[in-house]
Amino acid sequence: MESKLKLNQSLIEECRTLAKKITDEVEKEIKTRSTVTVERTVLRLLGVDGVNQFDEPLPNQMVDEVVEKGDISKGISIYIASALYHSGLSLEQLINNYNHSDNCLTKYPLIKTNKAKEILQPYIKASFERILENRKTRNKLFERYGKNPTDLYVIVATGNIYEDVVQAKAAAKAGADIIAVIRSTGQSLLDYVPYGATTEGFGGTFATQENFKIMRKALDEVGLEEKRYIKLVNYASGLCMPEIAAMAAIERLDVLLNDSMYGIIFRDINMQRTFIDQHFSRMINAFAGIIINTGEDNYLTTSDAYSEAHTVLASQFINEEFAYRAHLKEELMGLGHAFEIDPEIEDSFLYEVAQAQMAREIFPNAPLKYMPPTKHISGNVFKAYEQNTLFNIATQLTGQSIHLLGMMTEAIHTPFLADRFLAISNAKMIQKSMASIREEFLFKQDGIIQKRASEVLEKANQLLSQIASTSLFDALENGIFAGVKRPFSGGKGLDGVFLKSSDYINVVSDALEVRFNEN
Amino acid sequence: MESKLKLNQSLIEECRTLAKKITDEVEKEIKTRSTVTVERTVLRLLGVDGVNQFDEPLPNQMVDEVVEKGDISKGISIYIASALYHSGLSLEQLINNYNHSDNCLTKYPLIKTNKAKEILQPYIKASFERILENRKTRNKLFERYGKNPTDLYVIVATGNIYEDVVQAKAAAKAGADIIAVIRSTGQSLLDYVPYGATTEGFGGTFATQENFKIMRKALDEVGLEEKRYIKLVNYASGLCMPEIAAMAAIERLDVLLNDSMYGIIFRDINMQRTFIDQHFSRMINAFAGIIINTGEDNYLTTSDAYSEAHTVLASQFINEEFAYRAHLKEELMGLGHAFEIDPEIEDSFLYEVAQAQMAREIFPNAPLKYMPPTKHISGNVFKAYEQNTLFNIATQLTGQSIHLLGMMTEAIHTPFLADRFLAISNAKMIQKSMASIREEFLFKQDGIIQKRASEVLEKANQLLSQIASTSLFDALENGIFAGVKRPFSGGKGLDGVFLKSSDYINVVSDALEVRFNEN
Amino acid sequence: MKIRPYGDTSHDGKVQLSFTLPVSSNGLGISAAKELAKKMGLVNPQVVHMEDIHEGYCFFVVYGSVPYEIETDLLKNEEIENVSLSKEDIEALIERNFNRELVFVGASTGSDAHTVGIDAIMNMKGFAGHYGLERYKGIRAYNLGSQVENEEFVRFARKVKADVLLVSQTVTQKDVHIKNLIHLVELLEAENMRKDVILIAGGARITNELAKELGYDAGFGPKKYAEDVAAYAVERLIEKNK
Amino acid sequence: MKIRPYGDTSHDGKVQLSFTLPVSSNGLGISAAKELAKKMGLVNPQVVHMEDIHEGYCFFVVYGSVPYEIETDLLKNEEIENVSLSKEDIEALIERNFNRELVFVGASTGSDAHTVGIDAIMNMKGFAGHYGLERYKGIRAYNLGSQVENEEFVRFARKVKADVLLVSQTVTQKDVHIKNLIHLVELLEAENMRKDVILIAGGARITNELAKELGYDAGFGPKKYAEDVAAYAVERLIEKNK
Ligand code: B12
Ligand code: B12
Ligand SMILES: Cc1ncc(COP(=O)(O)O)c(C=O)c1O
Ligand SMILES: Cc1ncc(COP(=O)(O)O)c(C=O)c1O
Repeated sequence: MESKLKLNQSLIEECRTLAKKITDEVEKEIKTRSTVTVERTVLRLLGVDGVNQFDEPLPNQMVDEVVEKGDISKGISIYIASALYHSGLSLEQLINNYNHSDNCLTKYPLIKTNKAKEILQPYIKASFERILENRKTRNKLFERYGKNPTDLYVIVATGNIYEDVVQAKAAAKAGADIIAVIRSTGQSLLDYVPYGATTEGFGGTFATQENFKIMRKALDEVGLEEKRYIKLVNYASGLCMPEIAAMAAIERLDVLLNDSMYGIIFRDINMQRTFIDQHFSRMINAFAGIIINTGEDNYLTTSDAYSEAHTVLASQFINEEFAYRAHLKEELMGLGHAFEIDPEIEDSFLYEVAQAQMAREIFPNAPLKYMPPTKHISGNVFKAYEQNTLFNIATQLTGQSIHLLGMMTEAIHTPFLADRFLAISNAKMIQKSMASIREEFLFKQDGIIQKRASEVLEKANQLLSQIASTSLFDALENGIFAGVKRPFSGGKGLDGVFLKSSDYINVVSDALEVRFNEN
Repeated sequence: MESKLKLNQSLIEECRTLAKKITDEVEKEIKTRSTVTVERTVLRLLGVDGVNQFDEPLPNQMVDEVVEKGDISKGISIYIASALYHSGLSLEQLINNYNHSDNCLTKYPLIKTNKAKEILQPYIKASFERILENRKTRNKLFERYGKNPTDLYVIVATGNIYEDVVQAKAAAKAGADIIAVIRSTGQSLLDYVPYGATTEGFGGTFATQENFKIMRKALDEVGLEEKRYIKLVNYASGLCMPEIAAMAAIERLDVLLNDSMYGIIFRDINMQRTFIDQHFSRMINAFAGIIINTGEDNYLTTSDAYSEAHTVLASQFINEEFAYRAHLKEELMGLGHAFEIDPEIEDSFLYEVAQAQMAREIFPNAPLKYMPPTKHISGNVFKAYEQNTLFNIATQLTGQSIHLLGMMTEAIHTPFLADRFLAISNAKMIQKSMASIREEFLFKQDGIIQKRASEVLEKANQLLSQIASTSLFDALENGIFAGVKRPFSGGKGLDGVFLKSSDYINVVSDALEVRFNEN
Repeated sequence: MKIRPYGDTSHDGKVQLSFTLPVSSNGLGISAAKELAKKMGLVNPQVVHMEDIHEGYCFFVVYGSVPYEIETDLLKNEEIENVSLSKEDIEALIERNFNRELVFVGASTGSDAHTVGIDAIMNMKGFAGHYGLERYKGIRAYNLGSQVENEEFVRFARKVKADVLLVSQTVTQKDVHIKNLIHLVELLEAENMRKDVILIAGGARITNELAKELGYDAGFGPKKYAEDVAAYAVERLIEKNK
Repeated sequence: MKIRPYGDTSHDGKVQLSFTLPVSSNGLGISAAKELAKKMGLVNPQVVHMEDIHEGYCFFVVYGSVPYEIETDLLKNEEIENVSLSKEDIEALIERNFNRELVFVGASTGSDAHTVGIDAIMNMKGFAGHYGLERYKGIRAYNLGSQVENEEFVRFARKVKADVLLVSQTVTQKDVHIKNLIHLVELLEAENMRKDVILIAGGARITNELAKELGYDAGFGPKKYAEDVAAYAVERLIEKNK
């Protein structure tokens, strides 16, 4: 498709170069560190799971043991391998007999790293195979049913996974292609992942592996009936980013919200912590074929969507580069943006179209995630339905990939069954009645749309230069994004960050790198 | 504005030539006839008004007297003039003393036509001056407040003129530019115009001169507050077309629904009757500066809006030519069309845009009346709100002049106060957020839109040729429009048509022709 | 089974409400809106939107839960359910049970000028893929069009010995359709014809319940097609024949 | 004065309703919807739309009239009406009545991460053209941001000797805000600080009525700005001073 905006291509390239420079700096900082959740993730991918009588997950217990009684700077891998080696137990036996106060991991002398890798190899292989099997299943289903140019995405958020299933199935039958199970409000700040099927949450349902499994099964069933592959989404951002990525890989989720910037800005998570976690989690996603979704859209719910549009683009360039470094392909980069300009602004729709088309042209192969109006939605449900119509039109006109449906009750409550149905009907009417609009409608040469897009690109370029001249840490400390300032050593989760010792190993990460280098 | 559709201009010219030929035929037929309502109109414009104790309007009583006891083929003018001459009464005295059984008009010998004209001259002059005064007032207000490129038009229809006033004012305050008072369902088939302020109607409020006055006053008041001129609309089509035009001219209405084709097809009014009535009524409108609205939109509520689109265009060409013949300027030709394609049709929105843009380009100076979706509106008020959003966008994108707002409760009831408010809000959001969309968006060369427009034009051309090869009467007998067949001598009101004798005079029509020739 | 509205979770009773009150959008306005919602049974009503739509008139949107339960076992189905007979089934039924054509007469009566509904039921080409009665073998269908006076309608029915009368009514404002529908029944009774015909009303706002109340045999609303009406009428005629 | 909803004519009582029932879109479904509408008091409810939105779940739109009247003279205004004081008025009021700065402490508490609301009230730049408290002369404003634990909030309030506490709550699902708001009151009481502060809650779903029920001095919902809160708080502080 030919460019409709005539964007300055060299400026785009320059932005990418700047983003490289910016992420280089970050990488330097994070390479030397690991976090407790990274280590727990290693355990999970070796097959460690379960909780004790206090509902503490086993991975937490084990890592905590090493933190307290061992030397976590060496990584969990060496501890678990040493324990297996010396105890002569299988991993399953170790898990079943695990007891924190017994020092099950820390009571043994540590073995050689090579030996450790060898011991853990079969476990890694088993879980990698499961993940690859999932990937194959997903691809097969895509082949069978085909892919949509635009996927309709809705959320369920009852707090009860079984109610969520009812609602998710209803949505899929009504035409939704992607179902996201929103997490309970508190979860991203928990430094562990809850366990088992859950039926109580606030504003969402806990992300647990069992819940993933239950919903995956339900969506596969409805997909079979509907002859469509229904994608499942959950949220990784937060203090357990890589663990959730691992669980998602195992349970064949298809999309994960996965963005440090969101965690830092909107959840006050420590930046060191979450940059490290993000990198590892994205590697897992890259391997599992899971699309990541980034949270740039959120900037516009806090700051003004017209004047701050360029911060979204700048952040997308940075997120793209972070993703590349974790071996994610463009096809898995669901960069976020949003339709959030105040509709009271004259020609706001044209500005929205400019911004959406700009994102589309700058990231042509990325499955862009386009968020609906939320901030300027009021309790007037009829008006909200109109605003969502405009959003759906902008989506159709600019060919967005992941189309998050706006709810007429956005300002009121998490969606009712009928709200979701009406949202899907709205979008489907637009998709149908405007099927060919993207090819049919052209934009005026040097008109409002073209000008707006260039302007945003230029401002993003300036912002990236500015960030590159200091650092992303600095930018975050100074509230460049969404006007929120976060100190380098503030926020939640810093105590879970540690410097890696020279003999640190992470068997999963190493195995992943091997796989990436194979291809 | 440059053409976006690249329509075949010579085909358009050919259509106009064909329409001339078609209307020539009709004119030949109607020139020789007059109708009872035409004669009653003459009386009204001389100043005859009022009712007897049975609520029969004076103009009806007088014309009936001549029909029964005189020779109506000479026209009412000569009778009223003779009566004035012989009785020595002033018109006012004659009216006050009028009594059907006294043969007040028919008991005198008829005077010479020249003498008659002389006697009636002052009365005509008085009412013409009043009409010109109205025209001046209207123009002055337009100059003061300015004109909109697109006027928002809503209806009130409570049945009670005083409730209508409340609702009309509310609508004007909310942003409506045009208020139409819908008539009670039965009225267009009444062969008289009801009298006085009325508070009981079904699906609408009776069109009476007093009701016109009450609403005009109310709208002038709210216009003053809002600093906008609020236009008032009523319905002339029906058995009393010219009488309502006369009343509207006197009470400064701004727009009249005025279309024989509507009456024939949808109200089963005899075609001879209504073509004659239409011609005279449009002359009055031309003189009063009243915009006419034609009813082509209705074809699409009955027939399929995609396959029958060309019947709308063909009828517009015919209506345009009828209008020219009555001295109406393009600026007063509010030709009707509608957004009625089934939204389930793929790309229906693009077809709608094609048709709307086509009308706009073919009739560039006409204040086109664009009707909202109605037929495919269901009781799903949310969906209806979305459909109306699409309609509002098509309006904005193609620059329609008179924008009839769709109601979310279209399939349920005549609009509630809040329905109208929400409809206006919907349209205003589109006008604002898409202010420049008409200039910004271009259509693909030889795309779906351009092709659809040419196709409709071609089919309209073919249809006009076909009609021209026989006659419009024939076309109506064969159900060419909206699939409804109407016989030449069937339908309502034929008994009110009569052949004019050689000494027939119509003092108003003659005076109007003089005025038209002056300019 | 006892049921309740389902918003976000089973049995939560959630409903949405909107209305206009002659008040202003202020604290008193909210109280008025809540008061009304409470009278309607809403527990903890939330006024989620209020907006002045004219001086002294305010539009409200309200959400809340109702405590009411509906006992589904006690519900009466007041509508005529689609009998699953196809055009062909119906034609066969007629052929088997009658040795003559059945006569259907339809019209949009009174001042009602809407024909699309009655045409949908009667015309050859039908509506939404359902052929109309005119195309049915074994049925003679007369569609008199719109604005047909009841007197005229009854006269015609007598003339053609109608078995079934189909009356369409679309305009319902101020209950004009009710007056008109009752008038027809009265006429038929006065003419001693009521018992000879199956009398059916239809239209967007017509329900079976309403039609029966007014003395009709049945009433059909939106999404009913020729086969629904024909199936019903033919079965009733067969019963009558016995 | 007695009022009723206004649809098409004064006092016609018309309301619009929508809800989902666990039924199918058929005659029984209509009956269920009507039954519910009748329980809510609708006279002659019209089911104008029904649509299956999932197996066994049907969405309904209903219109009808309610017979209820609201007596406006009996209504209590449970909201705090905008006192028409400007920023300057309020600053003058403070200057006249206090010879010190008044201390306001605000936060979005508990697990709530929404800051836009509390920022709208407190931040320099304010919201929708209304400057926030930080810009007020005579007011020292501390905005602690979001996800602030109640304990932390109370500790800070004690430290800076707060006169006014501003608590923002946006997430209300399963009444999480109520639990959180009550917890704060309990803490303040336990610390014997409740009487020393003007305690104010705010948020999109917060009403004055609710806040008072929970033991707050006042509650502010949508379309309330810094001057509304400041005017209220300062006047209460003046009263208290007397
Ligand atoms: C098309 C239309 C017109 C056309 C009619 C053209 C024609 N040839 O019929 C025109 C433009 C002429 C028109 C005029 C008016 N209309 Co009109 N019109 C409509 C519209 C848009 C669609 C109706 C329609 O055709 N539906 C499609 C058909 C297929 O559906 P249906 O009638 O429900 O029929 C189905 C069933 O009900 C059933 N059925 C129907 N009849 C029968 C009969 C039997 C025996 C059986 C078994 C079944 C059956 O089967 C059909 C198929 O499923 C509606 C709004 C809407 N979207 O519903 C307004 C509407 C019906 N009109 C309305 C009004 C008020 C008028 C006017 C009175 C306005 C005025 N004051 O000028 C005029 C005058 C008409 C008059 N005196 O009757 C109102 C009625 C309000 C009310 N409830 O009282 C409506 C609802 C619009 C509105 N919101 O104001 N109208
Ligand atoms: C922006 C936004 C976000 C942003 C917040 C960014 C930020 N920096 O604040 C982000 C994207 C981070 C976010 C996240 C979530 N959100 Co959110 N969000 C919104 C949104 C779109 C707008 C809220 C807003 O900013 N309004 C503008 C401000 C100015 O209005 P306001 O808060 O009402 O404030 C005014 C008054 O209420 C008053 N006021 C407010 N506070 C106070 C305090 C005092 C003392 C006073 C006097 C006055 C006052 O003054 C203000 C000016 O008039 C709403 C939907 C909507 N349109 O309302 C959802 C919404 C609030 N979010 C919701 C949810 C569920 C969430 C999540 C929990 C979702 C999830 N599971 O992941 C998360 C997590 C948040 C958490 N744990 O709290 C729900 C809440 C549902 C409910 N009623 O329980 C909503 C309604 C959306 C929905 N329909 O689901 N959200
Ligand atoms: C990138 C990203 N991650 C996570 C979330 C949700 O996170 P939480 O569960 O913390 O509310 C969002 C919400 O919009 C997001 O954009
Ligand atoms: C041209 C025209 N005249 C008149 C009317 C209304 O006429 P009536 O009052 O007969 O319903 C319409 C309705 O749409 C119309 O289009």
